[in-house]
Amino acid sequence: MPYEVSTPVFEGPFDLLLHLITRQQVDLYEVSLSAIVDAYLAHVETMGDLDLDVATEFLLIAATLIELKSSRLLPNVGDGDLDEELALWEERDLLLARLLECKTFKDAARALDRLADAAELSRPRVAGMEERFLSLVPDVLAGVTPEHLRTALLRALTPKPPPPRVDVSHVNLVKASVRDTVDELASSLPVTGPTTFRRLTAGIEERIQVIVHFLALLELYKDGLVELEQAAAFGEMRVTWVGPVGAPASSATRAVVAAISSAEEGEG
Amino acid sequence: MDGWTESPGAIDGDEPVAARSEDARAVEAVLMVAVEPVEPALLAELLETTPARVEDLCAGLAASYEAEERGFVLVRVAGGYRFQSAPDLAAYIERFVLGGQSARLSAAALETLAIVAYKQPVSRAQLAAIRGVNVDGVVRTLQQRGYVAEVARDPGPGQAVLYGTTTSFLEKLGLDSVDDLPPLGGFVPDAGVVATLEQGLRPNE
Amino acid sequence: MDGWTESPGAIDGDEPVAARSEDARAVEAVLMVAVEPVEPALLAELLETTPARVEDLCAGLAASYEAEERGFVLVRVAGGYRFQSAPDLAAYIERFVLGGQSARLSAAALETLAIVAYKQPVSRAQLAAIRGVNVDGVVRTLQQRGYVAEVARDPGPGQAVLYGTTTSFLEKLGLDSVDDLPPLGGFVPDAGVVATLEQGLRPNE
Repeated sequence: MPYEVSTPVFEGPFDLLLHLITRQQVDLYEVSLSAIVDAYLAHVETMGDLDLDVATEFLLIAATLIELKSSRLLPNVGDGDLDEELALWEERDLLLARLLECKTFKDAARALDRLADAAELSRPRVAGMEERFLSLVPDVLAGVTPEHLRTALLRALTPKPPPPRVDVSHVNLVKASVRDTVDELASSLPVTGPTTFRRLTAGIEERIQVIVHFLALLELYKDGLVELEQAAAFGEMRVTWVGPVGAPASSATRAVVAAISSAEEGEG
Repeated sequence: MDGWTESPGAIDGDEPVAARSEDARAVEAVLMVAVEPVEPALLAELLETTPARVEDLCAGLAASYEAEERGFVLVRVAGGYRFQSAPDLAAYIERFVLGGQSARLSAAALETLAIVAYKQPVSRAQLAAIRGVNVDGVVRTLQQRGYVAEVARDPGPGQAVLYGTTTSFLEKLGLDSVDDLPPLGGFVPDAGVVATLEQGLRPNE
Repeated sequence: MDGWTESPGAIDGDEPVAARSEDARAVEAVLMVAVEPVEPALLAELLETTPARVEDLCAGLAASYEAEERGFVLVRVAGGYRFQSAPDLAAYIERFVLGGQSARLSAAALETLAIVAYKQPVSRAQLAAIRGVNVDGVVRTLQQRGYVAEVARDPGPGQAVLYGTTTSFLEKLGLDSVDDLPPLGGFVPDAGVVATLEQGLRPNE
């Protein structure tokens, strides 16, 4: 399957993208894109209706790549419709955020590997009890019937309940997805009234989280739920809720439709 | 560090230092027969003392082994204390333990494991979305190796299986708890990388 | 006892840290991870030295632990050396065995034993994968009890030990053979568990 891009150096489309871009070894637009897009689309096809979430993500990426490619082929497309260009930038930022996340975990994986290597050097003692204490160890089969054993097996084969909540505050930031943030903003913005991007992201330290907020706003903008105004480049961005006050339309549904239609346009 | 190792004369002297209290000796004895890390709370119960004192005793013991350059160390792993061989003697242990090294994880498995570790509980769909590839095979491998397990079901309509890391994972990495993972923030690409990526994606140039 | 603690130079010649020679440290490391007593001949082979020197090293170590009033001792049993808990601390070990963790441990042990019984032969890695925790200690306990034994080696590259139940297991439950265990009926285990059982023996992809 063309989808399985795999060499000793990189694996999978994201890695390919990362590799190509960060090394600047290859002209992204001329060499790899069509293969990647084809692979994505083929993969989405094989997935069928298995997982809409994943399919949506892939479609968004594919659409972005096709847009990028077509804009490369038609250098002045930027002079065209402003909405289209905005949409292009939005998808581009989404792709950027995904690449950043992917790279973050690649580096984290390398750190975990180093930890495992270090831990491997030191082996635990598992010798256990000396014989003289063995008689004290409660007999695991005392009073146990074959039926108890069967019950124990079924218990062992049943997924365990969630572990006690661990403190993962240092990773929570990345946890927030664009969709979660969309929902969050959709419920808070109608109440807070007009605000600014700076105010919305005040107190957020992680860059990815700020990007997620930005993408969430673009998502809401696309759905016509907020107005965004920016007087000058790098100026304050004003955010005004213009949607209905109440439950917002499902942006996820619209995103799918938008991604599919732009993918078809790109192919045509 | 305790004073005792620095002045060896004290060992056979009149009053053994605090670390030679019966409590410290009991900790050593129990850890010697334990087959998995022993929680401080359990040691405290056995010794009829407080977990905080157990932590002090263990710290004192660990420091004394280190100061004496013993061939073993006392470490805190997966929520408890246990004896381990000293890392610098790994070559001897490898020769001694048949088929010592556990098989290495592939890059794909490691990356998936990293995402599970930092984002748990997490579904396969979320993993696939981040990695950009199907992760079913990799998740199965991680489950088989015992590093990842089903920890919950998504309460949402799909009831997706959610995965988390196991105590085997903590032991594999020599960590006391998930909180001891290196902060993910440290791996977020710096401005230079972001700029490069951004440039790579710029449509018209 | 030995010269070391009183005049550390004595054991290994002129070097004052002689007892901390790599050889002595290696002996400590190997004995710490060993499950059975280790014969001096094997230690000598690992250290590329003579059994006589190994005996000297072990005697020196044993004496040092005694002089330091450690909670563990180094003893010679069954033709080899091993660490044990100090005899005067047996009361703590007894409390440890009977105490708080025994209920938890026996639940874990029963589940593990059930998996071995129904799915034998099975490797420790498979058991760990299904239970989501390291099972080395539990398997060791079950082995010591005589309910579980090594029955084969995985023919694959890892040569993993495969475990099965013993005749004393069957006797205890009053069964003629494992075929007489109650059938699992319509229970369909989770797909991940099935995959673990079916493919767990294969090495990492």
